[in-house]
Amino acid sequence: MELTLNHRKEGDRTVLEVGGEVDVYTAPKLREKLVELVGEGHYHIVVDMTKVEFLDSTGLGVLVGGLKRVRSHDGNLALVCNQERILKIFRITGLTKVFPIHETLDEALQDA
Amino acid sequence: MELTLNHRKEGDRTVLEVGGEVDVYTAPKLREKLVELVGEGHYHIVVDMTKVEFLDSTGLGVLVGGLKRVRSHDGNLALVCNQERILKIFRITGLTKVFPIHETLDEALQDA
Amino acid sequence: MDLAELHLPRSVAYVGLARSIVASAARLAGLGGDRLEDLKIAVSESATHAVTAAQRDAEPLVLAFGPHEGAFEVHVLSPEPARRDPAVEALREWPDEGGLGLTLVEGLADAVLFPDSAHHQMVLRFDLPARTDVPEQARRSSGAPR
Amino acid sequence: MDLAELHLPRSVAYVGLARSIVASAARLAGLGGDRLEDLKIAVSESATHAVTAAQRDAEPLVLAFGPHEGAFEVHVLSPEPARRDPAVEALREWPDEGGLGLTLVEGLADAVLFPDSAHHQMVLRFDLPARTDVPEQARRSSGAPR
Ligand SMILES: Nc1ncnc2c1ncn2[C@@H]1O[C@H](COP(=O)(O)OP(=O)(O)O)[C@@H](O)[C@H]1O
Ligand SMILES: Nc1ncnc2c1ncn2[C@@H]1O[C@H](COP(=O)(O)OP(=O)(O)O)[C@@H](O)[C@H]1O
Repeated sequence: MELTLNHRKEGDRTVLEVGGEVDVYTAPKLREKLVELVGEGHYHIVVDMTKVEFLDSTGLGVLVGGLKRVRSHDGNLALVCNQERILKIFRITGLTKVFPIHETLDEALQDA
Repeated sequence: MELTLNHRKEGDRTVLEVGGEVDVYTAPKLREKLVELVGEGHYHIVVDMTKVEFLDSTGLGVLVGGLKRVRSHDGNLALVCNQERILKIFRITGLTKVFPIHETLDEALQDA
Repeated sequence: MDLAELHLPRSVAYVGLARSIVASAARLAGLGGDRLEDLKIAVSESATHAVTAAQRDAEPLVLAFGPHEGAFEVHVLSPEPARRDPAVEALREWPDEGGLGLTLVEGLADAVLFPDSAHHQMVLRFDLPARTDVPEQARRSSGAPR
Repeated sequence: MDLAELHLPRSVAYVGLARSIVASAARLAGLGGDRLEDLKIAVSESATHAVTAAQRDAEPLVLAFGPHEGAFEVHVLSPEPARRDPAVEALREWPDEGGLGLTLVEGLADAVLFPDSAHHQMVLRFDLPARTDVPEQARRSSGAPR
């Protein structure tokens, strides 16, 4: 399963839809995308992980990197995730305290 | 998936229901069962393969052996099979000409 | 050609694992539906042959597999392919039915190659659908990365 | 303990194949549902570590796996586990985030063992459901036949 990446503007936010498998082989593409978005001035990012089928620590590391990047511009990075098996790895690693995680995209967009 | 074997009388026929995977590891159990049935005087056997999930040449060999056994007692051995992927291996090996093969158990039991 | 290799104890108990593992790699490489069933049977035949033809069960059964030149390939090293183990032969009840295994393999695979003339190795090839139909990473992650 | 062994080119492109093959063997051994997802992540972490920590990519990545003493075990040989490859280290953007991989493996597996004191080998254990729940042949054909 290939990694798919699609982004669009929603008001003042940028929604990055991630699909497929994020591992050591595909994560560099996700990192490049986040670097590119921040470079273009997208500092308020919502990463929609509804269609992610696999995520391990390499992917977590890239998301943490994205968060640090937007924060250095006073931005923020929120996640949309409704899959228990993926939420679980955020919990185990303590990253639920680092990222705002929402069940739906609507909820993430309504969050101030 | 374990091999499952169940037999019952239906009029003058004996129906042997085979389920699961028939390969070099499980085929000896099928052979023993056929030897046992013929030893007990079951010479008119219908092997119902509707629930077979895998069959290779080792299983084919055991069925051919069963056929020879019942024939040496003037009996017969018919097959019930409605799965294309299994019919295919009977066709490739030319065994469709050796076994009467029926789509349903009813059809097999009605066959003279 | 960077193939994955599976080493299994040379026992009939592992033939089921062999076909199921090779099938899961083939699925990742883009082989689908009926062709996966064909592959499972062909792998089962080759692995059965390699296991039962072995004189010694000390050496593992080795299967190498992966996409190569437009097909999913499975390489099976078969010890002692020409001669029959008398012990195995003695177990056969129907010697005149021999040849079913090779007939099936040849009927199910798109190509069967014997790269060395002594027939010690058998290569099964299953054509993969055109590249555009296959998710890119699936192809790469199940075999040759380029 | 007759484990199956998977040998893969030591490349990040094969980590996906590694986790999917080990998961298909674990499924045959009776591991189900969520535990298969846990296993996939843990295997991915170990394989990633073994691949990226390697100084030379000549030697293959080797995973050994199968049921053993009530659990599905995955053995991963990790070259150079203690020292970090400076080249790999230089690629890290967030050195302070290190340790996520091992945290995940320890959180997801039922047990993580380091049989040799130098930590060159890692064994992940995933408890299998009680034997009565598991089809007999599935268990045998995915690992130790007895
Ligand atoms: N994987 C293989 N590699 C090399 N030779 C093979 C292989 N499979 C079968 N053969 C050869 O083909 C012949 C027929 O084998 P096979 O079809 O398995 O017969 P049978 O159905 O009697 O077991 C044998 O001489 C065998 O040595
Ligand atoms: N499979 C493994 N075998 C042995 N040591 C490991 C393994 N995985 C991680 N380690 C060790 O645990 C420490 C943390 O590794 P890891 O959790 O992968 O860190 P990071 O998230 O920074 O990549 C490192 O010192 C590494 O060498």
